[in-house]
Amino acid sequence: MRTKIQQSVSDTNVKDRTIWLAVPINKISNSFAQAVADIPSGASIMIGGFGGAGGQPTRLMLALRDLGVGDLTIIGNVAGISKTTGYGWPDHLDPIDQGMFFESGQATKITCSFPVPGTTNPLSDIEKAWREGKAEVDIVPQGTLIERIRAAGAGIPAFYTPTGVGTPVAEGKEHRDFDGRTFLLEEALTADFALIRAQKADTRGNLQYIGTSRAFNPAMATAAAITIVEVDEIVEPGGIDPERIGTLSTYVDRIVLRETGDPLP
Amino acid sequence: MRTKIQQSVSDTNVKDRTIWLAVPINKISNSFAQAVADIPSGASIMIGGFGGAGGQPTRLMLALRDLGVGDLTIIGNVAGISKTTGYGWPDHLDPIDQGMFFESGQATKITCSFPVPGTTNPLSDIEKAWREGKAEVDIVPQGTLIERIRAAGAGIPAFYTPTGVGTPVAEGKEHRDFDGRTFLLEEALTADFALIRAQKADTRGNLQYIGTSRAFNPAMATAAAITIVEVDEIVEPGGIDPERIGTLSTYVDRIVLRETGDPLP
Amino acid sequence: MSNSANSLGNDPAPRLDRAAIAKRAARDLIDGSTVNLGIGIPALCADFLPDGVELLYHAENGILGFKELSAPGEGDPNLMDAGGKFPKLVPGMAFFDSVESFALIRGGHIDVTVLGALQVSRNGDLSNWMIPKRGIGSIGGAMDLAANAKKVIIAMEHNVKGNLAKIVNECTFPLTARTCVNEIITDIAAIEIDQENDRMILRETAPGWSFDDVQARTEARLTIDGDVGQMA
Amino acid sequence: MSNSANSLGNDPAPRLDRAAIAKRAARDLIDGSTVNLGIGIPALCADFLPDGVELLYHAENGILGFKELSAPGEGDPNLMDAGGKFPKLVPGMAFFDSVESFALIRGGHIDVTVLGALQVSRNGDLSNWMIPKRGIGSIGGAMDLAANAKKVIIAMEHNVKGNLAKIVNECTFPLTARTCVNEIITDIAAIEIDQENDRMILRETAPGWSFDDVQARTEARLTIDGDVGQMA
Repeated sequence: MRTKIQQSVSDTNVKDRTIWLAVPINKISNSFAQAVADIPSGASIMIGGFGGAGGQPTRLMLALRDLGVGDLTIIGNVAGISKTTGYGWPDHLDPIDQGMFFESGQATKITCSFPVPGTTNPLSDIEKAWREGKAEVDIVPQGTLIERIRAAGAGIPAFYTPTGVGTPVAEGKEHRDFDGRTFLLEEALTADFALIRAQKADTRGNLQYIGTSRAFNPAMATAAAITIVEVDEIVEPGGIDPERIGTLSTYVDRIVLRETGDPLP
Repeated sequence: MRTKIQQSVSDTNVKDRTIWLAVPINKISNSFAQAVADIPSGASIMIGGFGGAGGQPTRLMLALRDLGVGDLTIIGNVAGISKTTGYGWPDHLDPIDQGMFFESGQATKITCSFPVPGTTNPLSDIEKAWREGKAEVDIVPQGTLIERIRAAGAGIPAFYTPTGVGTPVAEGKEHRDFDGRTFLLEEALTADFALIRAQKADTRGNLQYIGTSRAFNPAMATAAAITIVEVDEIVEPGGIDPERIGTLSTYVDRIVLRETGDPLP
Repeated sequence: MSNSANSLGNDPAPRLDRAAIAKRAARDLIDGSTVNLGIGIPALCADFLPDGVELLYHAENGILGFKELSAPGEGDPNLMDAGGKFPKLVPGMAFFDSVESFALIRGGHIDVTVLGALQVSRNGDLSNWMIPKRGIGSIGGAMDLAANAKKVIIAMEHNVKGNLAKIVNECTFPLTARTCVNEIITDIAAIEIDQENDRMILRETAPGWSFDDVQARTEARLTIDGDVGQMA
Repeated sequence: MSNSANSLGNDPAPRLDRAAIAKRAARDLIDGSTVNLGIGIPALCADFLPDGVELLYHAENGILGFKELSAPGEGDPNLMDAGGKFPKLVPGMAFFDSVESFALIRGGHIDVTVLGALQVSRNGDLSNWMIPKRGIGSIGGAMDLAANAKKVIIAMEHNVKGNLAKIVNECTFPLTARTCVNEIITDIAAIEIDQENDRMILRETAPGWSFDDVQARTEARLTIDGDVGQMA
């Protein structure tokens, strides 16, 4: 038994359950605004994708920006470099990236692997906020970052990795040798919410991804307390090939459908 | 740079390479016997699948038995219970399982999660060998076993797990608390060879699995020095949907095609 | 195994059969939960779900969302459950490998697991994988499930032959996990383990069984908190 | 950064351009290898593979087996490489998530990575992710690749402006990984790092460049072992 028990399970006695059963399990939110409405100030939020348009939960991000809550900790990967460099966006579109939460002043911290582009002209929103002392930037090697997120979802509190030994990221971390090689101890990384992006969901919450849009999405879905997914299509159970389900419904709490013909990728 | 460098890369200078290029990379073995011919006595061998017929590399196992090498360490999951119980086999077939290496006296050790059925009448081959002192049986919780194998492939020398704390499997292991819960340190588990089973391979070695036949196969493919796969079909690159590749070609060393209409599942 | 219930006379009333134990355990499975059923009595729960309850069944070998079995002789070896049986392909099913399957378990994403037991102690320790005199046993996924599922229900016969108690003060068999069991459904009682207050609460008895009848067949001390209902 | 090459005069001959550096680095990529190319000069290697050499390109974002890019304006955002460009869909390609992508890297399954550098030290330490005066930088997948690929090739310009050396005795910039670099291809030299014998061996120079010319633009001591060839 884990100490943490979902309210929906533990707080439902037999009598309540009879009532509750009359309501079908419905993970589908009516709008992006509704899906993020309960995210409080001070929350930690994983944002899926790799960096670039593909696999980024762009509409959920815009809804979170519009919600206006502050003191957010963002956990991403390549973060906030598209707006000034076009990274991972088709040429004809204006890129939208995680920098929006630093431009708006909502985020006070980011944990990611790639927070700044090669160039400083113009300055990205994250570097600007960092230079002004308005945001903490925690830079983690990409493989360590994704493995820490995976570990959180997989019940692994900590693991050893060879990456980063002898570098600034090793400072203050426990070192240990196995078979004559030195490794660092890295701990699991969780969050209050994960905003992720998939191609397709079934009504239960099974998800299908496409191409390189997987990236950080599947692992983040397992690691956060509440997982919210933005999809291009919702189908009945069976509408996704059982061999192609990339995230199991167990991990998904809310699903929001994008509008048909949304001009944003 | 890892200290271990593949001979094919490091020992090939420009001149040799020119010659080597004339020979196309060919991972396809002509027979099951050929594919296992260089497995020496004393080798450690991962055997994929879950237990039962589906996903088991049955033809490779039979070829290894016929090879006759001894002092083998087998790493499996549910192991050697089908012959006496029918576990995971269609009713009309005589089950074949990992017990064959203990019946033949080739194996002296097995690391697995489920080495004996509930009943001792008749005795399984593994229990018989164990009772006669001819085989060591190392019983590992299934989740720890698969995570140790995954860790070996993923460059993680060790990780902490909650499973097994306070039980016999915790004996002699390092304990550590994270956030008030106690965990065990478990180390990566590798092997000299992995014998695995997939539905389909392309000629490069990308693999597609079907249904519940995945099980231990994908992780074992990443964890052993040499990975040998038994498949029902071989196709050209592109013959597997890029969204359905379950094991990347990088991990696969040898491919053997089963005969059309093979009566064994 | 110390056992105060050894010298008892006849049972006061019939015990529930295996199907009835499973049916009572199934009452505690909440609609929409992700559930893993162990082999034996636990697996029978699937046949007795209350109307309107739909569960997402998980099996260790990498399948979520399976339902009924294929007809005899029609099973596909590549569509197996963890008990070695062959379910039918149904809409919404998902397949995955053992790494993902145990990430789900170990990560605490299984809402409920129903398992069998050899012994359960007063504080919820579970022994279910090895009989000491055999000297060898199979752990399979039991340790991962017992240690990490959000809720652990034990469905078992209350006693072994000769009225020996399986609900004991301390497990004498090798442990599967410590302080993991939340409730026990047997052929004579439904018992809740209140770990915070170190109590084992008798919630229900089989028809015709009293508190004393159950206590006499239980090594661990039972308590009452509110009404004791009748198992049904 | 201490630098003995600061006061040198003109170069004795033209330096190779970025494409020529990439072409020379590409000569060391073995047919059939799994290869990860960093952004900048390393990415150009793909354009200069020797005839008959086919590589399996890996990108951190979860793609193996990509080749040429889509035409401008025709790229699919869901088919990206790690540099943010959009390759074409080609047969044999595979997609996977970041967990698997970095399991492949960290597990030592990348045969060769070609990376850029800010500094490389005599013993193969690499600095390539942050210029100290900026105070912020991006690690991305560089630490995983440098620490874990079987072979690390650096493709870069030999000096920064003013003939400042990038091949140094000790890196003064924040490190990416220690003792990871196997060879360095620059616009004036091809250098092998022989870690076992603690030597930096000059293997080739650009046309018109002597050992002394290269050494004068290199802080770390170079040695010779056999002939010094000409880069081509």
